[in-house]
Amino acid sequence: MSVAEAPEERAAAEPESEAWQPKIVAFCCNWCSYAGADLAGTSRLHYPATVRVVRVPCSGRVNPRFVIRAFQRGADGVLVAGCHPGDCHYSTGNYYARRRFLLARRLLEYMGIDPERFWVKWISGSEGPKFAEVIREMSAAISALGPNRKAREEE
Amino acid sequence: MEADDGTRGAPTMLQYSGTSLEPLVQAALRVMGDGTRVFAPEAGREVRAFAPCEPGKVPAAGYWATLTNTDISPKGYLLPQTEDVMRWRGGTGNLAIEEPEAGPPAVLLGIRPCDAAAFELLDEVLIGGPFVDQTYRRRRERTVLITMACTKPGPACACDAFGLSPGHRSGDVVVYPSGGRLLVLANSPKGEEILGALQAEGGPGGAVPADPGWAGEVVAAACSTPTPLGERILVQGLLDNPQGIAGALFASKAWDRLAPRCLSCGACTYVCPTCYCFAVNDEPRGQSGRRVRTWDSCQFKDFLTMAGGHNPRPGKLERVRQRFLHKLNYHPQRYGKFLCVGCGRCVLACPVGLHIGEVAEALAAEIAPLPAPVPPAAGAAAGAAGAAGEGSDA
Amino acid sequence: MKAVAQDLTADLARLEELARSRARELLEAGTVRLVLGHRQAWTGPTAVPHFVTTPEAAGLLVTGPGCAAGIAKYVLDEQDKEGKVAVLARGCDTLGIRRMIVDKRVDPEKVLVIGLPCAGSIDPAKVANAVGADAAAIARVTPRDGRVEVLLHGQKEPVGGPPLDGILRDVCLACDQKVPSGCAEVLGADLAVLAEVSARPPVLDAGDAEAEVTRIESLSPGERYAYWADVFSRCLRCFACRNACPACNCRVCTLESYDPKWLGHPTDMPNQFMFHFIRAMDVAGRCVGCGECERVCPAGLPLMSLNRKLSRDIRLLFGVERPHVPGDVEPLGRFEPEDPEEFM
Amino acid sequence: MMAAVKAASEAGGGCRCGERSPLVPHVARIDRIVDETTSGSVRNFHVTIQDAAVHGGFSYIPGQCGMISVVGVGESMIALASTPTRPGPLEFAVKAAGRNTNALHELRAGDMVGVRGPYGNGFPLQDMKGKDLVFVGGGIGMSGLRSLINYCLDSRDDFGRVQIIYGARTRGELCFKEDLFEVWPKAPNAGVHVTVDVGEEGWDGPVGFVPPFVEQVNPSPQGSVAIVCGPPIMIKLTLPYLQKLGFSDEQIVMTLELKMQCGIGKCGRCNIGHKYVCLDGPVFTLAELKQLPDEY
Repeated sequence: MSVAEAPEERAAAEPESEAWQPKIVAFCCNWCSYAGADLAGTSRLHYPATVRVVRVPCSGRVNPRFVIRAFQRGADGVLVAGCHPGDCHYSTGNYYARRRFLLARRLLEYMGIDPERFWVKWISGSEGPKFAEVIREMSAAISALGPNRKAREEE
Repeated sequence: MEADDGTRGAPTMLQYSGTSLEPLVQAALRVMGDGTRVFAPEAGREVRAFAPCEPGKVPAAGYWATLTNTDISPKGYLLPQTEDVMRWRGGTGNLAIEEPEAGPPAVLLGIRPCDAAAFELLDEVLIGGPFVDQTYRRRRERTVLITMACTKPGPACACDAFGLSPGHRSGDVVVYPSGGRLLVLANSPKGEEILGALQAEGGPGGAVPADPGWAGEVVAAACSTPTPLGERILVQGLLDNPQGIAGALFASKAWDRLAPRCLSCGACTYVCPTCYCFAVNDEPRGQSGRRVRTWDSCQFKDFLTMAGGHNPRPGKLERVRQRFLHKLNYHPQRYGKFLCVGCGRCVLACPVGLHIGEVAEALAAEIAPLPAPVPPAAGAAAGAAGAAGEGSDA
Repeated sequence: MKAVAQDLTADLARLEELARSRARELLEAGTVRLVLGHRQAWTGPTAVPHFVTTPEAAGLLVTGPGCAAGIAKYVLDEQDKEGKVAVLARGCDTLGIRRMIVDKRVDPEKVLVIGLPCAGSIDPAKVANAVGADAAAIARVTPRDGRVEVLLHGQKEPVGGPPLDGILRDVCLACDQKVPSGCAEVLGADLAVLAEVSARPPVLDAGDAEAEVTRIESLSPGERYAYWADVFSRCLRCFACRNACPACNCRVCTLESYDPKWLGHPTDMPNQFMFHFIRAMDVAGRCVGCGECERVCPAGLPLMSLNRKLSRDIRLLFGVERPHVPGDVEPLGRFEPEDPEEFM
Repeated sequence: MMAAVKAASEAGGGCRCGERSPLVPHVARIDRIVDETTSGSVRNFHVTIQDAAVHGGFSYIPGQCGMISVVGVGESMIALASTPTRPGPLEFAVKAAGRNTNALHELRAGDMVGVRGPYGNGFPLQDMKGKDLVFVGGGIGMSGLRSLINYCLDSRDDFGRVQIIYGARTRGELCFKEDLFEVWPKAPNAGVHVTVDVGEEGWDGPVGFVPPFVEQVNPSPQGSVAIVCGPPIMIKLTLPYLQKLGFSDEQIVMTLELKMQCGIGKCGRCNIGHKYVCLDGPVFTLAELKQLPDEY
């Protein structure tokens, strides 16, 4: 699944009616959150099917522009999920990511894009329940915000 | 004014009292039909463009008397910065191609003679020749240019250096304000139709045929309005024998001096009413997508970079030379005219003051051995500037 | 104040002399191939970048409040040619050159930075407001008697203008680099008045300079979006902001990448947001605050507002006091384990 | 005015308000793909425009080009390798060099592409009538020449002797091998001279670059026209040899390539001085080219 095409393909198929469901793109670190998502699945934990996971080697790999691109192509919420500070597979990638996203989220907010649509969470490989919980929470929060209409391409 | 022979005689000239442009706009809307949108120069911004203008709230002619021309040219209303060439579905497996529909008709109200003349230059390129840019042509036919004679040239204006004038007759309808009256002149079949509709309205205070003597005076006065740089920018000599001087202009050493400060941005080309270069690119989304044409600029580094990496204009020198010679020599070779109307926008937009007047001055020096086209008055001014600017800086 | 200003005019004239003779000297001695400075524009009150390669051309160099254009970025291209490049650099130019050196894009061996104390450069729009004329109608601005004299095109006599501080560019009012640092040499250090003026603290402190940021932050999200949508709708995509910026010095710009294509060719709103988000974010923590992006923008976009927002947040979040002064490692190139975690 | 718009819109069908934009390609089907080189670097795409009337009306002369496009990727201006005297699919021999041409190489027979054209001036057939023709080709440059060679062979009485000088990097990189080794050598009053840059086992023909090879073949300039087509560096190096043999500037015809976007003289990209390669070219005589700035 590529960053560019995943959300948009589905957007075309789902008209925004009363059956509207938020679309959440989650960039998950291969070494932790991706495994956490896996664990949530194999543990049969229930969480909304609103999330599309994009596997990345590290939260430090996620350039803030990935977030805008997801919003452009129809995401209602974007999650970056990485290892807890101190636990990075590459030792420091998530620390850089933290600085970057602290700034990027404030810049998004400054530009008028709802910062509540953009989440960063630390989820380890063993935290399947936390992954499910974050997705549940985020789905609820994004559902309350409604569809993203800002910085989004016309269909 | 002689009786019109009905086909190609003198244009209809009307006058009406007051300076409201509302009746004229209403006449244009009646001719162009439902859904026609009106755009006019905006006020109250540091950098001004054209903006939507609501019929019923059309400014009076006096409004323009207070404004210089817009900083951003109205070019985009006929050659939009972004427009769909086509949309496709089905990918390479099951390809279907669709051409977009033409947009609604438009009125450009209060366009300056220079900008209307710029569209005439674009017409020659985009509609003329063996191929017709149908998208441009369609939009052109659905757009009315209501030109306002220019009463306030901006400080970088030099239309008269390029064979035009603030009163130049261009566009579909030309409006000349004079005292408390307006002279309204048809300048195209579309303009005739609009003035017909205006005249048909009749009523008290309505438009009546203009007194030819008065009209002649008004137009002459408008055409002789001076521009700040008209006398200082010396380009007319470049039109005499563009083919013959091409080599000398291309080889000029002046480019070495002029080009290095260029930032290779596209500001000059994007504010220019006559720059028409465009790019065509695909924007795929899965198996569907759209092919868009967008403005492009010869000043961009990769404008001409080919698939293998070869770039015939790799440096600023080549690119700056291309822009100015296109305007001052290549276009004249092809069309017998400059590709410049002297609106001065590039001068104001260039962040590093690369001035077409400065370039023209340097080029004039290249062809000095030929009969030098320097009028005495302008020559003195240029000489002074030359002493300060050029002499010691070879 | 009056005496000071008169002497400032004299000091500025003296500085111009010093710049010319130093440039002449360097070129005659063959120490450098090129001296970068300013010269009078063909028309208008501002000076334009001047590439001096002969001792004679050094005579055309000008300095002073008309010199608005940044000249640091030119070093990036010019260093590739044979010989050394000297730059008659104001504080902002100096920061820009240091930015490119820290980014390992400019070879410090190829550039000779000659510092010029600077009292600020004029904002033609402010001059225009002050004298009630079009910005482009201004032919010349001369400091005199604590104020400036403004000569309009087509007029013989200058009109009295506002105080110098009233017509300087915002970036100059907030400048804390009026005396350039880290240069090989600084010209005019003995010019007493200039030294005094350039040693003054910035007219605008950080809070003042960020007043517009504070205002935008106080808007509702909807208002903020509408504000930026209006701003970006006027963007021409000419890339002048990028080309003028000393921090935008990548060999290959992401904005021109085709695969992945981050910036689509259409100038629709999603792409305009992407463009300006990328531009601002990619210079976050590396912006030197020179204001070139905003100065060169033909559409008048308030791009420094985005840069100031980021530099303010870098200050508040990471405790970097002067993010615009290039250090060895930029704020986003390092971290503290104790960095805040406000929404994570 | 509105009447005019209405009439145009009816003529164009629906509310399209006039004729189709020349920038909109026609859907064409790839009938066949021929690997011209053993490395796969050049493939010849035989395509048929799906609208039969458009395909039938695609009338071109040798030396003209078409825009072929993989939707979603881009467009490329490619010389037609087919010959108008032989109706059937249009042939585009394409070397994978950029985004679009690489994408084109990924396609298979049956896939759809966009095609528009024909563009450019084509070869000056009138000026060539009755003359001996010396074709000098390098690599993929043979593509446009092949169109003209076949045209001449199909109108044999209109032209004098046909001499074909062609080279490529290796034997495998030679395009149109069947034409080169089977068909053209047997054609009346024709000669084929092939060289490769690098010799290899099994190749007993000449080895060496095209420019000096031209001198070896030693074609007579008397009543001749030389048509040079290949990579820019080959063209550049060939000219002195032709001049040495006595060919005048008017007798040397060549094709240029420059980046193009529209192909119809509008987008302002492919100019050399006041000439547009897409409209006034791609075929120029050396005499014409000498009138233009050296910027291509």
